[in-house]
Amino acid sequence: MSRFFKAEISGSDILNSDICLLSLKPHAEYEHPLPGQFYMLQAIGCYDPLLKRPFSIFSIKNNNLSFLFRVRGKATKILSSLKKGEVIDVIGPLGNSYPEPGSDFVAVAGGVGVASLYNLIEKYSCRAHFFYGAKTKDELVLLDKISSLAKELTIVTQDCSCGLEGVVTDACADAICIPDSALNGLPVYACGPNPMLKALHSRLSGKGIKCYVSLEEHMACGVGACLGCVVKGINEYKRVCKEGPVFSMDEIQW
Amino acid sequence: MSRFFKAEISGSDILNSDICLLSLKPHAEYEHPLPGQFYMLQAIGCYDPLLKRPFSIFSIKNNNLSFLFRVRGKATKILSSLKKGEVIDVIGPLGNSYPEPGSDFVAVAGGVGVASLYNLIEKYSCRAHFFYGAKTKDELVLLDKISSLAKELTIVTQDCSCGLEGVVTDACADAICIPDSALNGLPVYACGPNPMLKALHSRLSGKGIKCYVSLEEHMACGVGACLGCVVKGINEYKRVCKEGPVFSMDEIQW
Amino acid sequence: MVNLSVKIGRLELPNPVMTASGTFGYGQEYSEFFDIERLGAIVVKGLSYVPKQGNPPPRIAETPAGMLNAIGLQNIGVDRFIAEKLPHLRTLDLKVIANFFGDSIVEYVKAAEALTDSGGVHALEMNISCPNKQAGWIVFGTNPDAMREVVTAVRKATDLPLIVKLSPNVTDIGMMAKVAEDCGADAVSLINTITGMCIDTKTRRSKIANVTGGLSGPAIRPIAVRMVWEVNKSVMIPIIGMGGIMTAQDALEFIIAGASAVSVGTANFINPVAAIEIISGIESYLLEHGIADINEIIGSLKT
Amino acid sequence: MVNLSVKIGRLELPNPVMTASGTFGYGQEYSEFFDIERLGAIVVKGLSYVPKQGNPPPRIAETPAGMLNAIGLQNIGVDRFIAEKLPHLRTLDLKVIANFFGDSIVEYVKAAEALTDSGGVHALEMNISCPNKQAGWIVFGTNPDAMREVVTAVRKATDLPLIVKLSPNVTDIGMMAKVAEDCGADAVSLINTITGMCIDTKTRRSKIANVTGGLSGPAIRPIAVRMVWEVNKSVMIPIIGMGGIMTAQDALEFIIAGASAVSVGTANFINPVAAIEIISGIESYLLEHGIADINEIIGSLKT
Ligand SMILES: Cc1cc2nc3c(=O)[nH]c(=O)nc-3n(C[C@H](O)[C@H](O)[C@H](O)COP(=O)(O)OP(=O)(O)OC[C@H]3O[C@@H](n4cnc5c(N)ncnc54)[C@H](O)[C@@H]3O)c2cc1C
Ligand SMILES: Cc1cc2nc3c(=O)[nH]c(=O)nc-3n(C[C@H](O)[C@H](O)[C@H](O)COP(=O)(O)OP(=O)(O)OC[C@H]3O[C@@H](n4cnc5c(N)ncnc54)[C@H](O)[C@@H]3O)c2cc1C
Ligand SMILES: Cc1cc2nc3c(=O)[nH]c(=O)nc-3n(C[C@H](O)[C@H](O)[C@H](O)COP(=O)(O)O)c2cc1C
Ligand SMILES: Cc1cc2nc3c(=O)[nH]c(=O)nc-3n(C[C@H](O)[C@H](O)[C@H](O)COP(=O)(O)O)c2cc1C
Ligand code: FES
Ligand code: FES
Repeated sequence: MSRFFKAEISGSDILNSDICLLSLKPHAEYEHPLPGQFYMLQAIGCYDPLLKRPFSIFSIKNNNLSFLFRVRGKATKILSSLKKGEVIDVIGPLGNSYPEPGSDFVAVAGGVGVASLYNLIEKYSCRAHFFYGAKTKDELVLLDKISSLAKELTIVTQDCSCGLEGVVTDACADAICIPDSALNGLPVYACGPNPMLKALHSRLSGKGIKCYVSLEEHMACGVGACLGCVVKGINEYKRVCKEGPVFSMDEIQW
Repeated sequence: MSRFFKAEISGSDILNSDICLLSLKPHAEYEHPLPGQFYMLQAIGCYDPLLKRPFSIFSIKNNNLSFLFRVRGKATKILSSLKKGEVIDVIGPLGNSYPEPGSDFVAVAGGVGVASLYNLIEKYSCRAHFFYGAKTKDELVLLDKISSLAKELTIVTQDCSCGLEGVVTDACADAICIPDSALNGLPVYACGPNPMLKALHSRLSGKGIKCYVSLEEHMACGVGACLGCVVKGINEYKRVCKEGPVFSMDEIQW
Repeated sequence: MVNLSVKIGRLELPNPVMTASGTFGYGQEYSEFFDIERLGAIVVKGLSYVPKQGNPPPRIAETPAGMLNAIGLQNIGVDRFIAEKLPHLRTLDLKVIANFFGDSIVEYVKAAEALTDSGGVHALEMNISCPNKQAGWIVFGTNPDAMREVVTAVRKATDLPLIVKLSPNVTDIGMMAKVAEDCGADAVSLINTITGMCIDTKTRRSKIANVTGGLSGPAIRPIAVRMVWEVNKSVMIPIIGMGGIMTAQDALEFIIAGASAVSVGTANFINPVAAIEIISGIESYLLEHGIADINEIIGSLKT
Repeated sequence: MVNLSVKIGRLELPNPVMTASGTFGYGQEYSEFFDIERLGAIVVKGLSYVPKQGNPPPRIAETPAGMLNAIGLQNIGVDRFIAEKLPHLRTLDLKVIANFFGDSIVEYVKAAEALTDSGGVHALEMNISCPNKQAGWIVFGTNPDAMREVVTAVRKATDLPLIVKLSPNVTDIGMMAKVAEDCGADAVSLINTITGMCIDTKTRRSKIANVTGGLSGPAIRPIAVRMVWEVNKSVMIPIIGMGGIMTAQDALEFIIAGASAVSVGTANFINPVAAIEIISGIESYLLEHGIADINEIIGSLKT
């Protein structure tokens, strides 16, 4: 059971606005991933793009690993255009995972950051107060499924095209910080673009709230060998692929 | 009507032993090629492989350009695995062409060299004494079609798995050189690996036979600009892509 | 409307995109693909006073995201260029930059003089990545003393804008650029190809007959951009950047690093209309970012 | 059966394939993907006498068929390496080559001494692509005098086989290798990364925080093979070749060009079992070509 294996495309759907849901059927026995872990994926056969790309595990069903990603550059474009039956290279599961929520919890997803939290709410269904934000309605995906898995779903868009108007971090922090909030004291799990996580930090830090964030950095190896993917921790650099991708908010210098 | 255009895969068949027949539907009006001319083909979107690859025009039917090629390395592998509807980059038609045979003629194909001569016998059907050689039977393709287009088809394999045993150049030269041969005086058109053409030269040179050969060299531009594809002519280097690919045998230093 | 015109010394170009020497012939081959008058300039295939046959084949080999070439500077010579190619180029509304080289200082000077006298050449680009056959085969472009001597001699021989094309096969390209500037060059261009080789393991021979060749294409772009940035810190004269430019984004990297103009080389082979697409891509970039004049972003890298 | 074992000075390797410094950690990360005892040797992440934090992120960027890195030589320092990593490595049947560097000659010597005394290190590889902070930031590996000084000092400080890892950012790598040989190096390894940069045109900043980074991967392979060939012509000591080796064929190019052994770097990231596949691919090549001993083809390029 190696964490380096080949897998076959078993499904590929383009959801709205450039977001692709890719399912893989591993060619070998594989290690079961935990929510928050990630995989390095790559189409085979050419040195451009050269490096594998990291993607969070989105879901595991019937021995299929699935990933939800936004088409941004070369590699995601190639991955999104693979046909059923084509074979790719996979390394994973990698990195740490979201710590188990002892109770109900708050989940905050910005854009395609939803990919990493989906597996968490699937595992701990009906326990998440889920805040899901995006610039606009078109970037929101799988609302039905998320709403059935979450205890409560709050949608926030910057252009007010769906749900509340504003940014998701404010909506979430406001909800937590109102006096006697039911959310007060619950652990928070967040994934999204860096500015969003920064904003969340500035709203929640010093309030005694346990907050876990899943970070992104450019990666080469994904296994801790190259030291390429570091973020600034309190005393030293931390590897996102090894000590992360999930960090307690107060481990990081924002 | 530009010689640089995009075309869509309209058909792709793997014939026996790694030989692919690829049909393209140009997205724009295109110039009609002559037998012996070639095109530079490339799948779009990645810098590895970097350069386009030259392929002789095999046939033109119903506004489809088709190419017959052997899968050798990266580029031919990619081209052979493209699916119907995918779009590639094309430059062509390029180079000179086989001079028009005034009469019946002799055609000598070694292996996938048949790709370049097929269009000639299609155009001048029932006029070719066709000699088609390969190492073994499995490398011979489209025998029915060739035999219906040629006046006469002689097959030669080195392992005697089909037709005569031996090398095609000997078979052809022997046939031309026997006294009172019907082939004597007919122009000869040849395409195949370099050692085969060399052998043909050593058998036929000095015998007053008009012999045209289609040569191969590594190409970068295909249009005469880079001077990368030269072969040694009698007095100076000649560009295969511009002065060729078809040369009169006595223009070349063998 | 944005301004795309740039100046290389006193040479004014309508836009910063030219075609690199040796990749665009004398302009004929690509004329059928686009109107070459739209180019910022054309740099012709390297010329020598005496015509050269070039190297035996195979002359090219592909490498990951790059290619090796050892054409061996095959060319028709300055005289035939002036007699056969220049008359047509003169009829065009197009800046013509003549790239030239020599086997010795005397040959460099003879070529420069003939090209200067020809009328119709707007600037000279000297390729100094050649060995001096008369002085122990030292490559002019990798030895500061040899370079000083040849650039000084050519500078005296021409009053055309003189561009010195630098070799990347050096420890300190900033220092080499400074030598060119000190000797009176009006501009430097970089990079020429990087020496490389690749081997056919079956035959245990180099894949090109000349054994080594020059590496070009996207593979070398990060090295070229770095060198432009270094040269930008060391000289005041304008820089023409090149090395693996395939798209407008790539060209902009060089411009931001310090290049006043760029040359498109290997990209022409892959996309015959690359140069034109790069010109319009630069224009779109400026419009998108609200920049009125390309000159505003030359050397604007934030560090 | 073919013989794959080679000698680097008096160090005998079971096969010619090692993993390149900085791409394989201290061996732990890749142990789960294959039995690292099958390697010819492991070269550990570059060590300094004093631990180093390294550069701020982003530290890596992808380029066509290559990558730039500016890790900034982050490492746990020689002492922690000896205390925490070496004990496990000592239990393995595996040659351990310690890659090290310093900010000054004193630091180089201190690191070399400590690693020599540690027991369990089979050879030292000195990375000289670092500036001398005490002497005007001259990079040891690009200045023959600075290099002579540091290699001589380290040579006196260790009796382990000493490999000098050359920088490719030089005009004449053959000459630099000769300096290393003259100073008593037992072998040279090459190439280290080539300095490069790439720019985000949106922000007009370098894509890596350190501005420049080191280019590695298949893009640089033709340059690396050429340099190995040049060094092979200029020195008698063994050469360890590296730079973009992805497959056994690539490794064989280096061996045919003159390398007695090879290092696999960036390839580990793309294919965690690359090194093992390369070992068995070399074996198949020898069998196929009826070559009984790898040593027969070292430097066997036909020209
Ligand atoms: C642990 C982790 C989990 C991730 N999970 C997801 C996910 O579930 N869904 C999703 O859509 N995205 C995810 N990402 C981001 C994803 O890796 C990038 O979008 C992807 O690498 C872009 O590749 P590209 O070639 O298409 O784009 P490129 O054009 O190459 O780059 C576009 C941008 O992608 C980022 N990027 C490029 N290369 C890398 C790399 N090697 N490592 C990390 N980032 C890179 C950079 O920010 C770059 O500017 C994750 C990233 C990390 C680190
Ligand atoms: C004018 C001309 C017409 C041709 N027509 C046909 C044809 O109809 N059918 C056919 O099967 N083949 C034809 N070829 C050969 C064909 O171009 C090569 O087989 C193809 O380029 C191999 O590419 P690759 O990436 O698959 O192989 P690679 O692994 O890259 O190379 C395998 C071999 O292909 C050759 N090759 C590689 N790159 C080039 C290049 N840029 N130009 C030329 N040769 C190269 C070399 O001999 C190389 O050793 C023709 C070549 C020329 C010059
Ligand atoms: C086939 C070929 C021929 C070249 N001939 C010349 C030449 O004659 N003179 C010259 O100065 N540079 C020559 N060059 C170098 C290019 O002008 C350019 O500096 C180099 O290729 C890097 O740019 P690129 O990566 O965009 O091709 C040649 C390059 C190639 C690929
Ligand atoms: C992420 C990374 C870190 C590296 N760290 C070191 C190092 O600490 N010391 C060193 O001598 N070389 C270091 N190198 C250089 C490699 O050992 C090797 O020389 C270079 O990458 C070329 O080989 P490659 O193309 O196979 O990677 C590093 C390379 C990479 C990619
Ligand atoms: S990606 Fe290599 S250490 Fe994290
Ligand atoms: S391929 Fe460029 S001149 Fe023929």
